[in-house]
Amino acid sequence: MHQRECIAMLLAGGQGSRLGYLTRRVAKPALSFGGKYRVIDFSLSNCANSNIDTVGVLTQYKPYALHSYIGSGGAWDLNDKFGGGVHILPPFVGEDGGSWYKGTADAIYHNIDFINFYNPIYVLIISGDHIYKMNYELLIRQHKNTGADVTVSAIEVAWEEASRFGIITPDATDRIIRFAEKPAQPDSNLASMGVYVFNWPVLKKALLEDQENPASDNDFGKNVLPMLLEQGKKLFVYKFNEYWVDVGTVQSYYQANMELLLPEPPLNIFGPGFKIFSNEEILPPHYIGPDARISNSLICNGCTVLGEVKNSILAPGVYIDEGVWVEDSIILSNTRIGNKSRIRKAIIGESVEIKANCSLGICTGDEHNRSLITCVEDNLTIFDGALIRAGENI
Amino acid sequence: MHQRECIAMLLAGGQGSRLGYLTRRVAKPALSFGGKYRVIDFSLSNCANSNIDTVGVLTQYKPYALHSYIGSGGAWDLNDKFGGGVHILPPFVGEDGGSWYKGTADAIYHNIDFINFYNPIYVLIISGDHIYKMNYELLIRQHKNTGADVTVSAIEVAWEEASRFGIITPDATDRIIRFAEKPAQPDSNLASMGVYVFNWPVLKKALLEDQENPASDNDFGKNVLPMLLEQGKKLFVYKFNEYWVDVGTVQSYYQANMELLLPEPPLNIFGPGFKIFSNEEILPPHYIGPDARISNSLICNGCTVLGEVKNSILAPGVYIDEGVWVEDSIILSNTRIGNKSRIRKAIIGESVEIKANCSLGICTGDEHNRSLITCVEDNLTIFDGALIRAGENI
Amino acid sequence: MSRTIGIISGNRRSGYLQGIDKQRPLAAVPFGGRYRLLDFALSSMVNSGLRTVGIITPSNYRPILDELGSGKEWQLDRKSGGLFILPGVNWGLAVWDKVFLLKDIAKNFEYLENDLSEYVLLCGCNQIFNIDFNEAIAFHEQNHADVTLIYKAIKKEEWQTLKGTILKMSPEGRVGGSMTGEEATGAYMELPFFIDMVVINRTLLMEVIQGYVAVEDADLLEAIFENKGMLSIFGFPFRGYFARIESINDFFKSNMDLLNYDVRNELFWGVNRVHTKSRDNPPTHYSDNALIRNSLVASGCNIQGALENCIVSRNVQVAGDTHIKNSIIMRRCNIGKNVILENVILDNYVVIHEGTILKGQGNTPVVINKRAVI
Amino acid sequence: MSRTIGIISGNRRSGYLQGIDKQRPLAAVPFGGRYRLLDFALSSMVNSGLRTVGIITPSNYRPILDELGSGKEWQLDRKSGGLFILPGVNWGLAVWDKVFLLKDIAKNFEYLENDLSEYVLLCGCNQIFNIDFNEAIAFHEQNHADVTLIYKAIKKEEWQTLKGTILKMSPEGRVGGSMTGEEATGAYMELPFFIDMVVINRTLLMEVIQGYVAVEDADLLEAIFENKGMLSIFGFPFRGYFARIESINDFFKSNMDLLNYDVRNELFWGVNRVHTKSRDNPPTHYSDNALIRNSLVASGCNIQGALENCIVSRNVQVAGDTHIKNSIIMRRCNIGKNVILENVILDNYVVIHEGTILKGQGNTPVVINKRAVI
Repeated sequence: MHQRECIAMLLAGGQGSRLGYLTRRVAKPALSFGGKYRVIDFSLSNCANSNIDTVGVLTQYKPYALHSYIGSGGAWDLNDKFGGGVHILPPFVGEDGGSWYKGTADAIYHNIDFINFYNPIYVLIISGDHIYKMNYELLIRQHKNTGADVTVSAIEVAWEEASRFGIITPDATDRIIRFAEKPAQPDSNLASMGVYVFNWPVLKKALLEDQENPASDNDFGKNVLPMLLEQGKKLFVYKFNEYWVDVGTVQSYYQANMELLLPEPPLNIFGPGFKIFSNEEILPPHYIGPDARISNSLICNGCTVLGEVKNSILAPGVYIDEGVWVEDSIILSNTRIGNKSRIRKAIIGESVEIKANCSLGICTGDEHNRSLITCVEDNLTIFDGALIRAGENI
Repeated sequence: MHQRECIAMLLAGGQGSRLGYLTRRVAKPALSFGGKYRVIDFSLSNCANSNIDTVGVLTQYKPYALHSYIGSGGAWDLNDKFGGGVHILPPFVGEDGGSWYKGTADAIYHNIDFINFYNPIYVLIISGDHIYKMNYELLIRQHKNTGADVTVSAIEVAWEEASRFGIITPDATDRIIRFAEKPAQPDSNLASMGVYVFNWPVLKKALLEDQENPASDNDFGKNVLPMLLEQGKKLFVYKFNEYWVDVGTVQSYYQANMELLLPEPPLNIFGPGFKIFSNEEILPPHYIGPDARISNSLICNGCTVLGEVKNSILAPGVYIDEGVWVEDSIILSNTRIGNKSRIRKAIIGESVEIKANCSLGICTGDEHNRSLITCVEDNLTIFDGALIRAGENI
Repeated sequence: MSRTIGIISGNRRSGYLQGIDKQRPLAAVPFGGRYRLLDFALSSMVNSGLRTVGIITPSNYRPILDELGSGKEWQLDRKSGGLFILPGVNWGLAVWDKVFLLKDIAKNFEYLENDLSEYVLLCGCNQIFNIDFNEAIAFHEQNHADVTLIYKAIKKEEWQTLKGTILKMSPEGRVGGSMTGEEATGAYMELPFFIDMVVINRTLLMEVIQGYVAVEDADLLEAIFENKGMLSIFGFPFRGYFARIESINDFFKSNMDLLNYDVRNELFWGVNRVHTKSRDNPPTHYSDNALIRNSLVASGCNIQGALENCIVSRNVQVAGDTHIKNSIIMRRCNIGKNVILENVILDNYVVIHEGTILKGQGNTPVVINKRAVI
Repeated sequence: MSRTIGIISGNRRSGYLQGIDKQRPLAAVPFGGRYRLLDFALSSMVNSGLRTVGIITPSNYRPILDELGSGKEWQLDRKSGGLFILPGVNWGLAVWDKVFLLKDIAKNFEYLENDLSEYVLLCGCNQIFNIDFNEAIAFHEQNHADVTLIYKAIKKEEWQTLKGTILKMSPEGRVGGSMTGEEATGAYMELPFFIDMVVINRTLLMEVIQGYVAVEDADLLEAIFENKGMLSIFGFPFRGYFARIESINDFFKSNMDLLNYDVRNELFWGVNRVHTKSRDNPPTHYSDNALIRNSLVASGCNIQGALENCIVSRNVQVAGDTHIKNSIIMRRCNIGKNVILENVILDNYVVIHEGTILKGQGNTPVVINKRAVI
């Protein structure tokens, strides 16, 4: 009755602990990006734009903000009334008690019943942590054409970075011959994007076998894919050539945002077609005051700018008071920057209140810290005249 | 910003273990009732009909069916776009790891952040396990008028049953002077319905104190209410005089369903006003065949009746083949009863396939078992000619 | 995203349904106990993956909007695409018989401009069926057709009752125009009967509209046939259940067809079933003395009497000692004791008092209009 | 459930907005960069807890439906109550000035019959405000009024510009009829200006409609005043920001009012803000040489030039070395390099080529119609 050709399982449980203060209050997929988006908008919009109408979202860490943000999926045209749509899948208690998700494979294992309900031919496994626009239909088409058991989507990374990724070594036909998780001596620079298509029977069998192995971390990259390779299964690589980034660290998060300000941004959020949807709050147009000065910046609805903003991104509802100077910074939603405060190279969390005459990330006498990023956690209040040095995290 | 006068917290984690096979696959709130409803429809519809637009639903046991059933709450007009609506609150992992909900109070304790977000004046705590139509506005009005810290809704039960309930002893002004959980010698027959209104600051303080007590089971009836009484807080009783039933056992579940077939059912699901909403699947009208015979029965959409149905309830999509005889039974959705099978006093689960010539609950030679209820679990197939004796559970 | 957008031609009046179509547009006529005629075209479109559907509405469009609501039941409350209400033009009496009036589409030209899909699927609003349009669209693509007309092969003798267009077809499936049933004498056992469903390239449809903007009552099919020399036109067969509602007899007969298991099964079960608006009704209650034979009954009814070969909509009350046979009873009718009804159609909210007897003939059912009290 | 249902009177044409109201109903005229006039009345109703709202629409209703969509943004995609589209009657030229035509409501009489609420709140569609109607409804109840008319106290000299009805009021707040500004000479510093908002008992409204069914162009307010002897009529003051859009000057001026912080704050912030349809647009990008002063800019724009005192809708492109001052630029306009615009209103999709200069006067802005290319 409910059969689907392909359903997606979106791993959105990531704590994103390397993002430090930015993810103390929310899971990484719920983090703001590019002013008006949240990280998970990209994978959900990819599903909608790829005609995948059934998505299981696996959550675990601080899921409330994520659950309310996703709602029934209508913001991404994924509120399917005929049985599909977005389904949020937190850990749960069964007859034998409850258990939290360990690795990525364990999370899927605990939701085998959910997948069985739709009994799909293919299962697409994706992560809610990455920024990219991808038509999964092309990936699935290659998977069918090659007759693969599993297809792993991969992207070329710089050789010097390769040892940070799951590295894929394919043969001339793109069949994978080796999969090495964070190899010290990579023999390829094709990095797994954490995007997999499995034939569902292959996946189910692999998950059951993996659970029986007490030594396993129950992780796709570390355990399941190497096991399948060893069993001689047909694993193919799908080469993706467009923009893809894992905003896993403060540095990469900052950089990916700032790239949107380049004259030709590598990620196109402005053009028509393959739109990224989001669940936005309705706010009025932004207001730019009589003495404001804005250059090379992205400004969202509901902002008020009375001061100066340069090379920066203002998320919805930000208030920049008179005499304020903001440069090279990302200010998240509903934050207020008070009179004459100065901010340089900072990421200011949501609903932060920075009072007057504060100074954040300004280098005076500590020029060697110029390249460091200053972070302020959500919901903080910073009082009049505070001085936060470059690279500080509060 | 998001302040609400009152939000509801709906406890829907109940495993309903005394319902045996009926709740092996789903949590008790997701159990079918009265043919087309599910148990949780009543509390959700009560909220909608009482103008409570923000409901946190606490789930834990086998929540998938419940989560998909509730969706975004639109079926109960509770899909609030302005920040309210239904929010599903499963257990989650915080920075210090995850923990499952212990008692009822513990479940609310873990979601203090959720309640803080709305910062309500009152918190209404209800259960998803009960069948009743109640306007919570009247309860809240009394709570305001008496200036209570907590108001507990209660109903008179038969004296001989009183020791199964949390028993409330009020003074002449309806202020509660004693609360006894399942007392052996009840001095009142006013039983708590598990419906409470708290002033939010009182509730928050009580939850924090209760967590600090290692001896506590973190349960409202057993621990929190007695503690507040001891502290001299103002607890009042609200006397509810209409239909209320906890379908906690197979017997009470069966009886509450069957009462809908009385000439004057104690619970009115037929009249206009105070409608019970449900998230129904769209099915065609039911079809009654040329040789069918139906008497005193409730039949839902999508059923096909070719045989005889007497004093019974057929949920949506049930198929009763020719020559079948069903009496005093409840047949849940999408179940098929094959040619010439005979069924008496049984509860047949969802999507069960009973083949031809089966006999369930028929007494032949074991008349002393006539009063026993026969239960068949969801999704089973019962093969040709099977004989299931009265009172058996499979 | 589907490469096809839909248009349902709902700006039609027939006046042939003895008052049932007087108070509401033809598309909103109730059918089968809980559906409306519109539900059939719309459900097949949505089930075939279309996510942008426009409905051309007449000026008395409120019953259509009531049925559609937010488009939620049809998956069409969307950010991209979704359900579009396209106001039709106000027509006089002259053009009641045309299905796809170009002026109706021309008035909503922006709808065609704003969506960049390749194909437009047009469909009438007074037909009962459940089709997978994907097959017709795939056929259209494979043949590199400009226009694909969907037909049902009917027996020659059926043509007398099913008024409409017979296609002239070559053995390879090309359509060379239309003919009347008389013209098709002898040659074939079966005739390709056009069932008001057209797949056409979007840009071609835009050209046709612009080309015929000056012709007052131009119809799409006529325009296509006028230019058949320049167009590649194919016919695609539909083999499922099909009924068209043009008369009260059609209406009566196709309602009764639902008492057939195969017809019900084809229309209302399976993944690609016909959808309709959700109603919050309790189950129907049958009392001890109810006697029901071969009938379809919706939810929320209270039945104490006897029904035989009936289609009963929701919230109908039938008192004891009442016998109803071969009848269609619409929503919220209230039928008293000791009533006898045979071959009767009661529109919504009709009240029949105790002791009334109404008997029509099989070919001429008695029609009682909305809210009548008898 | 709220005990009040709403009716927004949207069957209005004005013809005074120099073409902006030609292509769309008055209710659908764009305002403030991302809103439409309709959003204001509808948001206040919904924010005041009304969950059943009917909108009387003119025959060119498509832009209204496009804006409303499923009613989702306004909490009105509901099972009980919700959003109702009520087709208005087709009027000639004669009655453009009446706000609450009884025939419009009479045509949708079922809407009043089907809901069992106590009160009906009627509201015009061309006004900018943010009101808590609960206060007026509570006032109506406390006074056991039959009708409550909402007014704003205006200075005597304002009456010249704000055409409309001045109420005759007793010191206790009872309304005894209407008067012109001239009639109100001397006596008061402030005049109670009726702002097209009426609370009326539902059954009374039904009686009025039935009583005036024969009068061709009867207006609700006139009917109430004709029967003032029998009715208890009260006036309730609204003290917030208020503007009525009757002319292109009103339109220009009230758009510019949004550059005032207090006005924006009252309309668009807080829990009870004005809602509108959600759009999926990226943020607006300002390039290095953009120079913006005192302007309101919606999302998805790309601004390289200079703006001063402007209201800019979404997806507008402004090239470098271009100066725009005191202007309203609607959706998807594309303005080339070296352009100078002053006191200009550009409707949607206008293209302005490089080097163009357009300068209007403060009181007579230059209006460029939709899709013009200059």
